[in-house]
Amino acid sequence: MTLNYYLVLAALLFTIGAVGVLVRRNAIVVFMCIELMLNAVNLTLITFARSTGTVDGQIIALFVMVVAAAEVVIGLAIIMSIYRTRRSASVDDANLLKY
Amino acid sequence: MSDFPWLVAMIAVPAVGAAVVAALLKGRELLAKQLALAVSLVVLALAVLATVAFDRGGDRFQLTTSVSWIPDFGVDFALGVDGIALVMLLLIGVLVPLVVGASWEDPAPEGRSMRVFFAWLLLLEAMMVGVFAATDVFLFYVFFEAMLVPMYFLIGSFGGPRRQYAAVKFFLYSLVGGLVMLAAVIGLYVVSSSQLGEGTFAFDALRQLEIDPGVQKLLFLGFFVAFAIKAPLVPFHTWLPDSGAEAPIGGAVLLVGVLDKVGTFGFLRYCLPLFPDASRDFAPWILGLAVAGILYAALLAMGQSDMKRLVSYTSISHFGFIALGIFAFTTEAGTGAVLYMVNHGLATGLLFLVVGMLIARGGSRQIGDYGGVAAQAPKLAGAFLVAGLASLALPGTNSFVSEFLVLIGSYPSRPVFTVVATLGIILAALYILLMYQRTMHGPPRGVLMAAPDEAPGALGGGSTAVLTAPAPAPSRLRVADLSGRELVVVAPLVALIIVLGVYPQPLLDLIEPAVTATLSDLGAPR
Amino acid sequence: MIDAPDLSLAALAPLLLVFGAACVGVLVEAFVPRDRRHAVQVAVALVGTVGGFAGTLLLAGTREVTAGAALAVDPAGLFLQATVVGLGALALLLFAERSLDPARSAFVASAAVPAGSVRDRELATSSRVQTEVYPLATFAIGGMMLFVTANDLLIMFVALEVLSLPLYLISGFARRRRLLSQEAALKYFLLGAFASAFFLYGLALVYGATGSIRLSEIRESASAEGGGVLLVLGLALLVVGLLFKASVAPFHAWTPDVYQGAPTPVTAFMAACTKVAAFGAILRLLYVGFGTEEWTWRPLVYGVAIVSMVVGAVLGLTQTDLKRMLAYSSIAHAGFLLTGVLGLGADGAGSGLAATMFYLLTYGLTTLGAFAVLTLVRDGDGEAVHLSQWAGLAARSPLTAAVMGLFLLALAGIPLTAGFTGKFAVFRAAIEQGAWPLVLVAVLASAVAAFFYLRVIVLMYFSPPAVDGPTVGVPGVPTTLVLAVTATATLVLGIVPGPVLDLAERAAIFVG
Amino acid sequence: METMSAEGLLSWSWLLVALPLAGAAVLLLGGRRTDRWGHLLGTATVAAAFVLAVLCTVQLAGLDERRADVDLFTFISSGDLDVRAGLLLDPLSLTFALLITGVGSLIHVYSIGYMAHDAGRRRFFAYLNLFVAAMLLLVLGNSFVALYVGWEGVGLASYLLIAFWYTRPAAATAAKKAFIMNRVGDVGLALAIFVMFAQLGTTSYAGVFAAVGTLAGGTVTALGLLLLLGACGKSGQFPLHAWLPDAMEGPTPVSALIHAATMVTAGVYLIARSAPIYDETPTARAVVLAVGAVTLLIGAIAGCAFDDIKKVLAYSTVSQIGYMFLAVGLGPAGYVAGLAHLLAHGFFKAGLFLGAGSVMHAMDDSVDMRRFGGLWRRLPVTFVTFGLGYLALIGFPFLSGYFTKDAIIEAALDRDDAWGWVLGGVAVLGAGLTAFYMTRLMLMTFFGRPRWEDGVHPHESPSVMTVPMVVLAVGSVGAGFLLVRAFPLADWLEPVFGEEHEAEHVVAPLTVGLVVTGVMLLGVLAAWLFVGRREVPVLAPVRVSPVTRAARNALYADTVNESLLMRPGQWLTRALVWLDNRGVDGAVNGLAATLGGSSSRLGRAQTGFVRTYALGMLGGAVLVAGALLAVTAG
Repeated sequence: MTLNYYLVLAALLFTIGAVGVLVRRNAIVVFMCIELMLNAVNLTLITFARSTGTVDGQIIALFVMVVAAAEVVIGLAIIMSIYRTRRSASVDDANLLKY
Repeated sequence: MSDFPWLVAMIAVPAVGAAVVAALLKGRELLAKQLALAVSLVVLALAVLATVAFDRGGDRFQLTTSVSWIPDFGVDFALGVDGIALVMLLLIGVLVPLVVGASWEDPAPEGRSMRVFFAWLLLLEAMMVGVFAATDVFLFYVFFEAMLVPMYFLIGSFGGPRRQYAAVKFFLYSLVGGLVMLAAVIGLYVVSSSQLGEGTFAFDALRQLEIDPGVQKLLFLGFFVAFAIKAPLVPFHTWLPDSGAEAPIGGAVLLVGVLDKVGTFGFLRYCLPLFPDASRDFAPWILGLAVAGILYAALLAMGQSDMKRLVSYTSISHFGFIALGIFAFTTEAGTGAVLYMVNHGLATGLLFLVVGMLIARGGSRQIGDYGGVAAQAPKLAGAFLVAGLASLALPGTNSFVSEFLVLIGSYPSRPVFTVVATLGIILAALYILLMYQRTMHGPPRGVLMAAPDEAPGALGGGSTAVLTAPAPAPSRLRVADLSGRELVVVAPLVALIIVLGVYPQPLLDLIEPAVTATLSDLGAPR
Repeated sequence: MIDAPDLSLAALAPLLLVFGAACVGVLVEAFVPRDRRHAVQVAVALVGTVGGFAGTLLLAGTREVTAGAALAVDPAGLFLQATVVGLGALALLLFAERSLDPARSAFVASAAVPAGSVRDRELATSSRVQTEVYPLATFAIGGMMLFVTANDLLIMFVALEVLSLPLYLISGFARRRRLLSQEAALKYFLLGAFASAFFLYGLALVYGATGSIRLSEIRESASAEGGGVLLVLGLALLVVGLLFKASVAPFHAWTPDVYQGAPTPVTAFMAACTKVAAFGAILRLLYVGFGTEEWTWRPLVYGVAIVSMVVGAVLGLTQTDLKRMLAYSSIAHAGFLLTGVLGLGADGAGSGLAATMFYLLTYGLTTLGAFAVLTLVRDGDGEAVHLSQWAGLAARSPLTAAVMGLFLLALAGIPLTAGFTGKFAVFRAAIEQGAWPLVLVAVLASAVAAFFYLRVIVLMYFSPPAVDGPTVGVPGVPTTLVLAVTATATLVLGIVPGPVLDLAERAAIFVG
Repeated sequence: METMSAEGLLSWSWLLVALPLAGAAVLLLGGRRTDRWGHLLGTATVAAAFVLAVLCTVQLAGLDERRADVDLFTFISSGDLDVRAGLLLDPLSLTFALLITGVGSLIHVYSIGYMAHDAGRRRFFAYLNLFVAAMLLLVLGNSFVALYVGWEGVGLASYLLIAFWYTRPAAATAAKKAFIMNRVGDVGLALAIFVMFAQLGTTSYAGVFAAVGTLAGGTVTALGLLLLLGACGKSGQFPLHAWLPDAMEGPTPVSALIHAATMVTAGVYLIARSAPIYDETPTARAVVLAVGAVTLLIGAIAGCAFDDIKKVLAYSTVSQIGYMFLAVGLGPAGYVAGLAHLLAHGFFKAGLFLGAGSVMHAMDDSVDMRRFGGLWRRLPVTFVTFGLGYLALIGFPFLSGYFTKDAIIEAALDRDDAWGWVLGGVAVLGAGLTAFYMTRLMLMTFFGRPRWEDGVHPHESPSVMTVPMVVLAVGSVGAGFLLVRAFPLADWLEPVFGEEHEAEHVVAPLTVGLVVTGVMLLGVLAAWLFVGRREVPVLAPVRVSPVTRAARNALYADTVNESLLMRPGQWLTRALVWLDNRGVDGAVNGLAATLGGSSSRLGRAQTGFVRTYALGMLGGAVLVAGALLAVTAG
């Protein structure tokens, strides 16, 4: 069943994204990794839509894109404000709050 | 007469009184005291009248009130007393006014006000009445836990140097026990709902349940832990010496005199009738704890240098006797145990009060700081002696009757435990007389010696506040003997101790039917 | 030719009201002059939320699935909506408090201005207040209301984002200690997005396994061909996404940091409303979507409940910052709530749903009140949240201490407070399903937790007042109102919980 | 034995207890305002009680049953236990009542003078009254519980009176010691009562004695031994005798009344009263005999070595009570002899103590006989009365001690077995020792060259003190003859102990009399040789034979108590305190500490790094998924 390749690919992408979140310091990149995870999900959805023969999956994918876009707006805003204060977008610099 | 809601009144009056006293303006200390005294006396009157209204031959529970409270949980606001609860209510009624009187001249710790003290005291009284009068297990639990709050504040706000530690320790110990009991209470409820269709907390209904032995054991342990911590039995006892030592005298009296009795009361009211099989299975172990506790705590009492700690340990020893009487499963022992609860409240109450008066004069809790007090304060010494003798259960004092009943009642069914327990009466004589000799006898010593410039009678004053010891210094000081107020506080207890020592029968007649009923719930082995 | 799905506007009224108010708020930002904006915004937001609250009450009892079966307006949903929007309204009042902070607002005048810059310093002293928080918060409330009624996973996801995104933003709006605030926002955002990715992946897998995202259909196909690996994985990831929002350990890491960094009113809002919304969604997902898979998720919930209670209680012990302490307490309470969630019996019997909903209500009220008290006690820069600063507060301001004491006792679950009734309800629900070991852990955990609540009381009452201690501000009308409501409710729900319990009992119905 | 309730005067006999009790109450509660007449009231109540006792005796003698029960009220009634407060009037109890009130009145009178200059005189009389009341309750009570109440009551009174001069640490300690050792005995008594209730369901004399025959042998023996334990504690018998000599710290009238005449004989009363029990158990009886014999010797030996006049008399008391135990241990043959000796002893020992008190009075409260000497010229009355008491005690022919002691020795020999000879021998030896130490005392006190400390000017005591001494002296001369020959006590006590069987004597009474007298004279002679001939050193010689040293240490009774009980007890207490603080409480605090520690350790996980948190979430997610899969698979 060839569709499984897509699923596996999506799973790989998702994993790559997740790992990226863990290993990258730059907030922007971390955020991009999250986007990657979302898109991996989109791929999965499309694949399933195809396999189940329903359109729901594709519609969901559209929704996800919109939401992702909204997320980008918020995220960039937050990251920007922090960057302008600290002159650094490294997530590791932001650890005043702990324990 | 008997359809008047005595118990509701006995809860409402002090509760309202507490609110009023708390609401008083700053600086109205005197009014606060007078109000507190008045309210507590009203409660005493109510208790006495309730006793009159109580029909000895009548049903198990009388003066009952029942209002649906939380229908979704099947909880009723159900009050009612049997002889056992009634005598405890009488004890509360007697002790609280005396405590108010004893704390009359206490100086408030800086930043606090005695107004608050009396407010908490009255609230505590309301809770204590409730816990003994509740015939609905949920309601009982609510009072059982809520009771902690006022006592917590009494210890924490008005206690001795280590009051914070003591207060938190007291609260957490009781809370742990209480929460475990909560689990058991819910379990009981679930069992009842599975057996009776819909769950209930009504004691009379729960008594009818036929609980599978395995479940019984679990539920029993749930209740037992709470009560064993409250009572307290060794090894759940270490909170009491701290609380007893740090609490203000008034608080200590009620803590040891009444609050802890909830534990033994709980054994008798809940553990035995609700879980008869488990009670029988665990009885030997509990008796072991009780008897070990009698000797262990007595020996520890001898090792104390702090009078209030010493008295606390003696109480632990006495609670061992009570537990022995309860789990001996005989009418005599059970009756004796209940009477013991009352007597211990009076005797140890007096002991705490007198010790407090002594501390107020000497400003130290250390036995070693005193000596030869009797020469200067004979009345104080006399009261001290009476309290001590009652505490070592000398015939002619009330404690003898109860201790004798407990032992003679336990012997037929549990000879070995009883024989060991009886050795406790030697140790009792030891720890009491040691303390009495060191403080009252011998040449004047310790804080009785003070710098010449201090005016004679500088150790006078009737407050029972807990201070830290001043440094001993050369010449003699005069210790003021009991003031008129203090005599008024002490006299009733002394009188009761003697009277109940000679003619205890009226109380026994009140108690015995309830005990018999309880033991019949225990029934024959199923 | 596609025919429009049926929309029962009546059933949607509360949602529409709240979202409408949010949109109006946006317009207000654009058109109303700055000096009058604050008043108008507050008015609009309150009208929307209070209206929404009234709406949910009017709708009480309706059970319909509307908007193309995307929304389930059922008693449980309405109860949760009412809780969310009611608590939300109270939180908004906290936002609107102007008399406590010398700068007349807890929110930064302009979030875009870099912290510590010249402009920032002059803004800090200016009387300019920013008003975007109100529409943002209103959107979040709307999202939460949508969340608890979502009858299909897509709506649930959208709602999740709608409620989260505004929260990410307003967490960064603190006027004081801006660095902390921004850090909180960043962490919350990144982790939140991370979590929603999991949720989404779970959605996809479930969709793949069942060919549908509608809870009812998922339930049918799940019971039909049992739980395939895909379905189970999907369920797991969905749950993870939700547990994150509910700040259940081990997905709790963000909670203390964000609670501490965010402006206190926002923290209060999150602590109360987000918790309700998240658990509403969890309940709906597990009871409706996987009610038949109950054997699958029960052990999971069992486990995370224990972890959450223990982590919350133990970690709370050594906190010195009150907001952080309350954060850990919220983690512990999430655990207690999960014991309630376990109260689902076979064929939907059991009092778990009612108990959990009641607990949510009591917890929301209490914690909201507690945070409200935090806003009163202030020192040079903002709230005095360090434990040591609270020493001897009772002497300085008896009433404040008394109210705080009440909330703490309620959180500790002492009888005659709402907290106890709630605990009793959830424990009972759990024991009915034979989960008494879990309850045993729960009671021990709550005993441990009681210690750090008590410690605050000890400090307030039994310790000598701290020199140069904090000042206790005189609250304005809004905060006073909040405190009055929450305190009263905490007592009433403790002493005569009957009616409300009854309500929750009758509202414990999911449709769809 | 069925009981017939008392009527007439007897029904008022409860006043016997009530009067002194009321006196005590008035004096204790009245406070200073009763100081002026307090001692008079105290004396009056006891005197009244004595009169009443006499009248009661007369009336009782009139009854053919010679036994009456006075039922008062229900004391403790619960379940099967029903203890009624009541009095039992029979020859035995009334005999004691007469002794207590009679000697008691005399000593009260004496005390008026003796305590004249003591600030606490009122308190003293209050305590004395309290004692008399308790003692009367002890002997008159009609059940073992009533006896127990009185039993501990006298214990309390004795505690208060020994510690009367409580500012002296020695007095306070002695009082505590007395009370504690008594309590040890009380445990035995209490246990005995428990056994009675468990086995017979009653604690009244009537009930117990009626049913005791039905008990198993072992049980009865246990009963007997437990009662004996109680008796030993109260009567200062081996091994619980160490407290009695220390009790001499109390004022001398106390020593006379409580620690010589009455309280310490309560043990004898108990055993005599419990005759029906001991009749069933030869074993227990043998133990009683052994205790009596051992104590008799211990007391006599220790008595030889002390220089403290009161201590010597105290050990003499111990020894004499040993005689009484020996007697009652012999059973029916010995009861009457024992009681006769008890009564006679009551007279002469009280007299001796009062005499000693008078001497101390003259010597500024010194008790060191090495500082006395040659007092007979200065204190004629005291000398004469004391001398008569002395003769009576050592059993000088035809004085009371002679009759009563011989009776005991005869009874012992009449057993006509090895035991009999051993016991008889011990008793005779004891007689010799008694003669020795008492003569030594006489010589050191009244004869020889004065060895007074400077500034001491001996003077005879006031008549209020001497009169009672005279009366008692008369008693000690005549009592023996009266009790044994003139109005045989045996007949009077017959309702209690049954017919006195006229045992055929193994050894002719005359022979016994001669032997005993001979041994007695030997003792006197020895004393004169050792003490009388040469000068008594003012300081006790240090280099002495081990025997003397042992005797001076009262055969190391205290040493044994200390090293076997006190020290280990203190050590145990310290250990337990440590255990409680470190162990039990430590465990709790340790748990708290552990939680706190793990809290801050776990807290480290909250690093503040987003990426760590994300890792945590991912891990959690993996766990959750894995768990779910596992559950589904399994």
